[in-house]
Amino acid sequence: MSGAAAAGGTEPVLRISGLRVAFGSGTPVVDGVSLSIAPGECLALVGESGSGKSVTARTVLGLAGERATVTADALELRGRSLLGLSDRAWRGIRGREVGLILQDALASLDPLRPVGREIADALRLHTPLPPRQRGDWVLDLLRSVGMPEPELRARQRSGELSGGLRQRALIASAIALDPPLLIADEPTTALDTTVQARILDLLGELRAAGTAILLISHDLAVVRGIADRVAVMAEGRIVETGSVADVLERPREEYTRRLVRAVPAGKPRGERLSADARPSDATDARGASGALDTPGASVAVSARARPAEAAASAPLLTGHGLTRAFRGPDGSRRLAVQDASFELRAGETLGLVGESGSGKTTLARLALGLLEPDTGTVELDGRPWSPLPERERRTRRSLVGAVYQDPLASFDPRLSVGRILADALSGGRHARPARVSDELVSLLASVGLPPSVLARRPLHLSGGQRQRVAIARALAPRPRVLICDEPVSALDVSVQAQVLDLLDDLQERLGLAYLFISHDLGVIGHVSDQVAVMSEGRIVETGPTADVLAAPRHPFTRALLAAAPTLSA
Amino acid sequence: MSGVGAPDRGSAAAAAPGPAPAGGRGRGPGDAGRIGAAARWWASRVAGAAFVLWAVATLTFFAIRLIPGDPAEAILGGPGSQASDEALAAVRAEYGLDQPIAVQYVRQLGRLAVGDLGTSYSLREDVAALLGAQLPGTLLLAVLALAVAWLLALALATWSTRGGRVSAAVGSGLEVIAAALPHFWIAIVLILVFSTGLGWFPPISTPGVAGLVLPVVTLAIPLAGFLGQVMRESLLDALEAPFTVSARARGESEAGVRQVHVLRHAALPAVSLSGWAFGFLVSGAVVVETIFARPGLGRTLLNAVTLRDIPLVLGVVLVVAAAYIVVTLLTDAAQRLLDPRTRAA
Amino acid sequence: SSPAPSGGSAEPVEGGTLTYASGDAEPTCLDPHVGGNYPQALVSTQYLESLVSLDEDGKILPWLASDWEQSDDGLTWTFTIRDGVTFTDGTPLDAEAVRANIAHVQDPATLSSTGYLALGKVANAEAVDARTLRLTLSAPDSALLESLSQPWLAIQSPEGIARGMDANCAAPIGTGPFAVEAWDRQSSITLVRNDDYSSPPGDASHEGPAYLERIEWRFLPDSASRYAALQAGEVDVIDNAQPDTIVQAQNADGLQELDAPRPGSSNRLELNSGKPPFDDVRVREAFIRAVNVDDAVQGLFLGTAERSYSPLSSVEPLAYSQPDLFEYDPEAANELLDAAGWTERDSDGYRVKDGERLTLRLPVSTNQSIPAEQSLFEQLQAGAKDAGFEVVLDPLDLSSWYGALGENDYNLVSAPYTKVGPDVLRILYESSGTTPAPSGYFANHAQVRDPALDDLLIRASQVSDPDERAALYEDAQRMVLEGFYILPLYDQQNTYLLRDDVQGLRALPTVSAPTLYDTWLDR
Amino acid sequence: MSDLEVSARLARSGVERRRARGGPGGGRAARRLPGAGESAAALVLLFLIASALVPQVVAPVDPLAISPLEAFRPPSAAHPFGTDESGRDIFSRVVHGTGPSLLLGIAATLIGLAGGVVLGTAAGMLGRVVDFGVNRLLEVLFAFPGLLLALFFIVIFGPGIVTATIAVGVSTAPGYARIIRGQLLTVRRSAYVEAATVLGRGRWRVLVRHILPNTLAPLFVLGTLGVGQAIVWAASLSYLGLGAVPPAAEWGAMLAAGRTYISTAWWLTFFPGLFIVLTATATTVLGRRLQQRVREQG
Ligand SMILES: Nc1ncnc2c1ncn2[C@@H]1O[C@H](COP(=O)(O)OP(=O)(O)OP(=O)(O)O)[C@@H](O)[C@H]1O
Ligand SMILES: Nc1ncnc2c1ncn2[C@@H]1O[C@H](COP(=O)(O)OP(=O)(O)OP(=O)(O)O)[C@@H](O)[C@H]1O
Ligand SMILES: [Mg+2]
Ligand SMILES: [Mg+2]
Repeated sequence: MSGAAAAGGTEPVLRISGLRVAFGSGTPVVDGVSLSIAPGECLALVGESGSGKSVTARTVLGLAGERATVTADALELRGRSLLGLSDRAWRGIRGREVGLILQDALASLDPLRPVGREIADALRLHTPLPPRQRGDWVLDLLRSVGMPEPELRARQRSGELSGGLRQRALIASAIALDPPLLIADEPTTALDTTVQARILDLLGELRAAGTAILLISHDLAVVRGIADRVAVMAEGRIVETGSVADVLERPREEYTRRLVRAVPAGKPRGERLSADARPSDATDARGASGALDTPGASVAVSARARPAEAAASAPLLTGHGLTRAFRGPDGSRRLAVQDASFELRAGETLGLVGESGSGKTTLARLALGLLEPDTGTVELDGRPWSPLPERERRTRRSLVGAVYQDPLASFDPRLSVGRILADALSGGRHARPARVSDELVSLLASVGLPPSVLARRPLHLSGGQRQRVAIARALAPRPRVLICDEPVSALDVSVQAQVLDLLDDLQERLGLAYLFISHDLGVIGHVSDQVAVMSEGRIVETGPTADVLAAPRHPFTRALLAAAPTLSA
Repeated sequence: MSGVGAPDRGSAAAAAPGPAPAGGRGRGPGDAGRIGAAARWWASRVAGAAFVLWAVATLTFFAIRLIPGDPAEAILGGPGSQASDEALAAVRAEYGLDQPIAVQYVRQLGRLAVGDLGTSYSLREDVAALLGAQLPGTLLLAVLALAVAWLLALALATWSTRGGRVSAAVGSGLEVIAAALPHFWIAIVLILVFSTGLGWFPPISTPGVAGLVLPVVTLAIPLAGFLGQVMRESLLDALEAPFTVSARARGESEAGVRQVHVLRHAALPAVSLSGWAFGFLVSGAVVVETIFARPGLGRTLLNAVTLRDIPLVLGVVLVVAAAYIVVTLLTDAAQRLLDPRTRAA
Repeated sequence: SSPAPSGGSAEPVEGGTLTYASGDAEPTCLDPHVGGNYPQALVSTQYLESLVSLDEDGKILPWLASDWEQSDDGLTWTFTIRDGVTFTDGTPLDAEAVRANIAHVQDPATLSSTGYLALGKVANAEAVDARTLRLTLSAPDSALLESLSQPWLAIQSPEGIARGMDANCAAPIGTGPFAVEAWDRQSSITLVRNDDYSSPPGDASHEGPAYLERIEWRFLPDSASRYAALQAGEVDVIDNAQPDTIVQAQNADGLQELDAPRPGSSNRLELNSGKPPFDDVRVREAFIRAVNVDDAVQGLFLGTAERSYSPLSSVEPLAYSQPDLFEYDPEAANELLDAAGWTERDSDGYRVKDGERLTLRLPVSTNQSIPAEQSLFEQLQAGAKDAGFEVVLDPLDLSSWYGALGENDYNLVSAPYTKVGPDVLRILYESSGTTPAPSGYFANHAQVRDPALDDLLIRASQVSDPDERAALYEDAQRMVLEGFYILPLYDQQNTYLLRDDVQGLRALPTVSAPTLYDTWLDR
Repeated sequence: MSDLEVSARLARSGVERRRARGGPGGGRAARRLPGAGESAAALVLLFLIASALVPQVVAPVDPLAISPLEAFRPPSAAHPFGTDESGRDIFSRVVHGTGPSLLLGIAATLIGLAGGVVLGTAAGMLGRVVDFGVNRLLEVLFAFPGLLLALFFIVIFGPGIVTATIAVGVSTAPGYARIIRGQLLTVRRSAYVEAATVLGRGRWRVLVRHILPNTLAPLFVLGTLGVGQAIVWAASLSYLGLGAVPPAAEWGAMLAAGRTYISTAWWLTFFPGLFIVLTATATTVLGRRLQQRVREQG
C-alpha cells in the first residue's frame, strides 16, 4: 500500500512518544503511548472498550478532559511540539491542522443548528472568508463527501438527517480546512453496513489525497479494509504495532490474538470466539474487561456438527404470511412487516438480517406474541400462538424467551439481579432470592456469573454481565425458543464473542431454538443455520446460511454482502 | 475543558436507535408530509383551544354558582345592600336570573359566542372594555417579568457553570432560595430597601418606567430561581454534549462554544416552560398588583370574586385562559421552530 | 412632625396636582345616593355638597341651603336654597333640583341605603318656588338637619341623575369645588377644579375656586405600600394610616398628621343578645369583664386611639361614657359565669354547660377591620379564654360576612356605622332594626329588643328641645351600656397622614371626610 | 402553582441522561451539590422536625400568651426573634407554627399527589377514551392559573387552614397528574414491562409489580420538592386574607399579619418569612439530592 511506503520516507504528521494521561488522582488511563503517522497514511488504533483510544485521540487536540493531567516525551504535529501550548495556540490547531470525527457521531452535530452552519464554523474560525463564500465552500464540501442535495441538507438540522448523512456532514466539518491529520473515532459505529461501506470509501479517498488518518475502531474488519498500519491498545498501552496484514494475520501478542479471534465474520458455525479460561475480576463494573468466562469455555474449539435430526423434526415456531402495519406520525399507514413467513426448528438458529427499519424487531415482536399480526398466524409447537387472546397464551409463555439489544432497559430498575431472576424462576410467585437460592446459583453459573452479582442492580454491571443476566432470565422458565433481538449489538467485540459462545453452548446443551436478529452479517454468518434476509418489511431471501452467503440470489442480499467488511484479505 | 465520558460500549450503541423508531440510521425526512403535518398540527391546536375556552367558561359559570351569595344582590350595589324585594325581583328578571340554570347557561354561552362579555355588576361597565383596559398592564408586567427572569436565570446559570465549586454552589443555592421566596415578601423587602431606604424607585406603580421596576423584579425573582435550575441543568448537559466537544475540536473558543451552541440549549427549556411560567406570573400578579396598586387582571379578579361579580369573573378567567392558550401555542410553535426534534413527537 | 394643619401662615399658592391615596375600598359607584358607604363619602365630598354642614362644635351651618325653619309641630320644614349656584354641567341649583334629589334617594330603584334610612321620616318634598323647598314629615325628626349634612344626601344635578344609574355612577355632577373628570377603574379617579365654584360652607377658609388644579384620587389597599408611597413622595395624602406608621410619622421629618374621628357610633363589639349564650345578661357582662381592652388598645394603637366607654363617638357632643362598667375584672367574670350555670370546664379549659362549650363566633370582615383591630380581637380572644370563653375568629370577605350576619350566625361582631348625630342610636338599637331587610341586612346587630329603649329613642328623635333631647339620649345610652349589649372599644379612627408641603387640609366635621377645597401645595 | 413543572423537567432530564450514559456511575462530581449545603439542609430539617414534634421543648414560652404592653419588642435576649403586635414571643410562635405549617405543606402535597395519581393513572391505564377525557380536563385546569383555582375553592368553601390546605392541594393536582400520566406511559412502554409480559405475567401483576412502583417512586421526590412550595403558596393565600385563621401560629398567617408593621417592626415578617424560605430551600436541596440518588442508583 502506498501509504505504508510513504511512512518510511517523509516526516510524520503526528509523532507521539511516551504519552501519559490521568484523570484526577487516578491511575493513568493512557500510559506511555507512542505512535506516529505519515502523510497519506492511515493508522488504526484498535482495542477493547476503555483501553484509552479516545482519550489518546482527544489529547492530540488538547481536549483530553477537564481534570486530565497530560505528560509526554514528545507530542509533535508536523514537527511542532504541542506540549504546553496556550489555549489560543490550541484553537489555531484544532480544525485547521487536525480534524476530529467524534465517537458519538450521531450526537456530534448541534441539533439546533443547520448542519451547513456547523460546517461553516470551521471556516469562520480559521479563515477571513465572508459568509457568502463560506456558504459556497460548504456546498462544495458537502458534495465532496457525497451528500445528496447539498443545498437542502445544508439548511437542515442534524435531527432531520439520517445517521449516514449526519456522519458525512461531520466528516465535511472535520475536513473543511483540509487538515493534514484527520482523527476518526469509531466513524462507523451504529451505522448500517451499507452506509458504513460508503463512509469507509470516503475516508479512503481522503487518505489517497494525502491526509493522514488516525482511525479508531474496535472493529477489526473495518480496520482491515482501510488502514495501513494497526496499533493495538490495551489498558492504556500500545501492545503491538505493525502493518495490517502482519498484525491481523500473524498477531504476536496474546491480547491481539484474542481480539482477532473474537471477530465472528467468516468463522464457521460453532467455532469458539472467546478466549480460553482467563482469570478476571467478576466485580469489575467497568465494562468489557469485566466480562466473565463461560463455564463451557473448556470445551474444545471445534466446528460442531449440527444435529442432523434438526432439519427433519417438526418446526417449533412458524410464521405464516405475517403482515403488520403501523400508523406513522403523519398519519400514513406503513407496512412494517409484509407477508413474512419463517420456520424455526429445535436446536436450530434462524438468523434474521437486514438494514435498520426493515422490520426485524417487528417480526420478533409478532413471534413473541407482543404484537398481533394484521394478517397471518404464528404457531408454537404446532399449536396456534398468535393471534390469540393473551390469556390463552400465558400458560405457554414459558416456552418462549427473549433477549434484547439493550439489556439495561429490559430490567425493572428497582430490582436487584437476585430478585429479577427469582421472579423469573418462580414464575412470578416469589420475588425473594432466598427462596430459590440453589436454583439461582446454578442458573447464574450456567451463564457464567458468580453468585456475588445477585445483590447488585443491573445498572452497576458491565454490558456483558447485563446481557448474561438477561439470558439467564430468559432461560429461567426453561424455554425451548429464544428470540434474540440484536443481543450483541451494544457489546464490545470481545464481550460479543463471549456472549455468542455462551449462546452457542446453551443451544448445544439445552437444544434451544434461536431466532437471532442482527444487522451484522458477520455475526449472522457465524451463528445461524438458516438465514432470512429482510428488506422493507419483506423476507427477500431465506435458506441455509452457507448457501445464502455463498450464492446470494436477491440483489439486496448481494449488496449487503458486498458492503460487509471482512477480516480475511 | 470537560471531555465526553463514554466509559463503555453501551453508551455509543444506546444512543443509536434500537427498537425505538425515532431518529437514527437511514431514516430521511419526509419533506412532502411536513407541510401537511404542520397544517394538521395547527388545526388540532386551534380546535383544542376552542374546546378549552368552552370548558373554562362552563366550569367557571357553574363554579360561581357554588359561591354563596346572591348575584342579584351583587348587581344591586353589592353585599350589604338594602335592596327591596321588588328591586331584587326586577333585577332577577332583567338579568334572567329567575330562569332555570340550564337556560341561563345556554344564554351566557350564546352571549360569549358572539363576543359579548356582558356588563360588570360591581363596576357597571362593559366587561370587554374593562378588560381591554386591564389586560395590557398585566401582560406588560408578565412579559417584562418573564424577560427579566430569563436574563437573571441565564446570567446566574452561565456564571455558576464557569467552573469552580464555589460559584456552582453559590449559583445553585441562590436559585433554590429565589424559588422559595413568596412574592409578597419580596415585594415588601424591595419596597423597604429601594423605596423607603434608597429612594430609587417608587413603592407604588406609577405610569413611567421607574414604577414598573419593583413589580417586575418581584415577579421575576422566584421565576428566575425556577428557570435558573432548569437552565443550569441543560447548560451542563450541553457543555458536555458531544457536539460542543466537536465544536471545540473545530477550534471554537470557550466563549464561542457558549455563545454559539450552549446558550441556545440552555434557553430551550426556558422557552418550553413559558406556558407554565405565564400561569405562575398571573398567580403572582394577583399579589403584586395588590401591593403595588397596579391596575390589572389579578387585582380585578380578586375584587370580582369577592364581590360575586359573575360577568367580570367570567371575563377575567376567559381572558387569562385565552392568554394562556396563546402563550402555550406560541411556545410550542417556537419550540417546533427552534428544535426540529420536537416535531417528530 | 407638626400638628394638624389648618391653613399655613404663608400665602396660599394656586395650582398643582395633589395625589390622595385611599386605603378604603374603591367605590363601585361614585354617586353616594346609591348604596351609601364611607368610601363614597370620602371622595364625593370633593365634588358634591349637601344642604347643610356642621362646624367643629357640631352646630349646623348653612351650605346649599342658606336658611331653614320648621313648623311648631315639627312636621313641616322649609328650606331656602342658596342663589347663584350652578352644577358643573351648567344647570342652576334650585328647589326643584333638590326635590329631584330627595326623590332619587327615596326611589327604591336607586338602591340607596344610608340616605334612604336618613330620610325615613320625609313623607313629601315639594318645590314651592325656585328657591323654596318644603319637606313634610311623617313624624318629627330632631335629627333631620344632621342627616341632611351627610354626604350620602348631597345634591346632584337632576340632569346628571336623569342619565341613568350607570352614567351617573361613573361621573356624578354636583356643585362642589371639583368635578369628576375620569375614573380609571381599579386605579384612580381624576378630579379637576370647578372654576365657577361659589358655594363654600361657612367654616371654609377662603372663597372662590379651590387652589388645587387637579386631584389624583388613588386606591392603595396595602397599608405598607401606602405609607411607603407617602414617604417616597409619590402621594401627598394617605388615609387609614396604621397606628405604627402614625407614630413613625410623628417622629419623621416632612410628614404631618390629621386626626378626625368619625361621628356617630364608636367602634364597638356588639354582643348578640338574640341567642344563647348572650341572651343571658350575666354571660354578656362576664365576657365584657373578662377582656382587657385598655391594655390591648394601648399596645396596639400606641397612643393613637383613645379607649371609648360610650356607644357614641367622642366627637358627638351628646356622647355618654360609663367607664366603670367596663373595668377588667376576671374574677367577677368567673363568678358571673358560675352563676349563669357555666360551671364546668373541658380539657382545653373552656367552660361547658349541658355538654355545650361556651363558644362565641366572631366573624371578622377582612375588608372592614383594619389589622390592628384584628389583632385586638386576637387579644380579646386570648383574654376571654382565661375566663373559659372560646372565641372563634372567622375572617370573611364582605359578602360572606354579611351572609353570616344575615343568618344570625354570630355571637360577637364589630360593624362600623357612620351617621351624623346621636340618632344613630335609633338605627343601631331600636327593635325594628332587628328585622332584616329583604337582602338580609339589619343594623341592630346586638339584637336589642327593649320597649323602654325603643320609647326613649323615638321620643328623642322627635323632641325639639335640645336639653330634653340630650337627657333622653343619655338615658338611652345608659340603657345600652348597662345592658352589656356592646363593648365600646375606641373611636372610629380617621387618621390622615400628609406631606409637609400640603397646606390647608381639613376634615369636614360632618363625617370627617377630608375636603381639599382649602388645600394648597407649598412647593 | 408550584415548581412541579420544573422538578419534573429536571427529573426527566436525569432519566434521559441515565439512559444515554447507560454506564455504571458516570456521574459528574462537579454537578453534585456540595456536601456542606446538604448537611446544612439536613440540620435545618432536623430542627424543623423537632419543632414540629416537640415545640414546647424547643420553645417553652406559650406562643399564644399575649402581653399587650410588651408589643413590638425588637429581638433581644429575652425574645430572640422579638415580639409581635400582641406582645407574643415570635420565636415561640415560629417554632410552634412549624407543625401546622409543615402539616399544611405535607397535607396539601399529599392531596395534590392523590388527585394526581387518580387522574394520572386513570388517564394512563383506562384506555384511550378516558385518557383523552382526562387530558382535555388537565388542559382546561392548566388554563386556570393555580392561585385562581385556589381562590375559587376558598371563596366557595370559606377560608381557614383546612380549606387553604385543600385549595393548594387541589391546585397542584393537575401538575402531578400530568407528570404521572407521562411517567406511566413511559413505564408502560418500557422494555422491562414487555419483558415481564414475555415471561407470562398477567396484566394486573405487571401493573402492581412493575408499572405502579416505577411510576410512583419518583413522586416521592417530587412530593418532597412540593412541600416547600405548598407552604409558600399557602402563605400567599394568607396574605390575601384567605389562609389560616388567627390565632394559629401558621407562618403564612404570621407573615400576613406582620406585613402591616413592616416599616416599623421588620422582625414580625422577617422570621416567619425566613422559616418559610429555609423550609422550602431545605426540602428542595434534599429533594434534589434524593432525585440524584435515585437517578444514580437506578
Ligand atoms: N473525562 C474523563 N474523566 C475521567 N475518566 C475518563 C474521562 N474520559 C475517559 N475516561 C476513562 O478513561 C478510560 C479510557 O477511556 P476511552 O474513552 O479512551 O476508551 P476507549 O478506548 O475509547 O473505549 P471505547 O471503545 O469504549 O470508546 C476509561 O476508563 C474512561 O472511563
Ligand atoms: N410501535 C410502532 N409504531 C409505529 N411504527 C413502528 C412501531 N414499531 C416499529 N415501527 C416502524 O416499523 C418499521 C420497522 O421497524 P423495526 O423496529 O421492526 O425495524 P428493525 O429492522 O428492527 O430496525 P433496527 O435495526 O433499527 O432495530 C420502522 O419504520 C418503524 O418506524
Ligand atoms: Mg472511545
Ligand atoms: Mg430493531
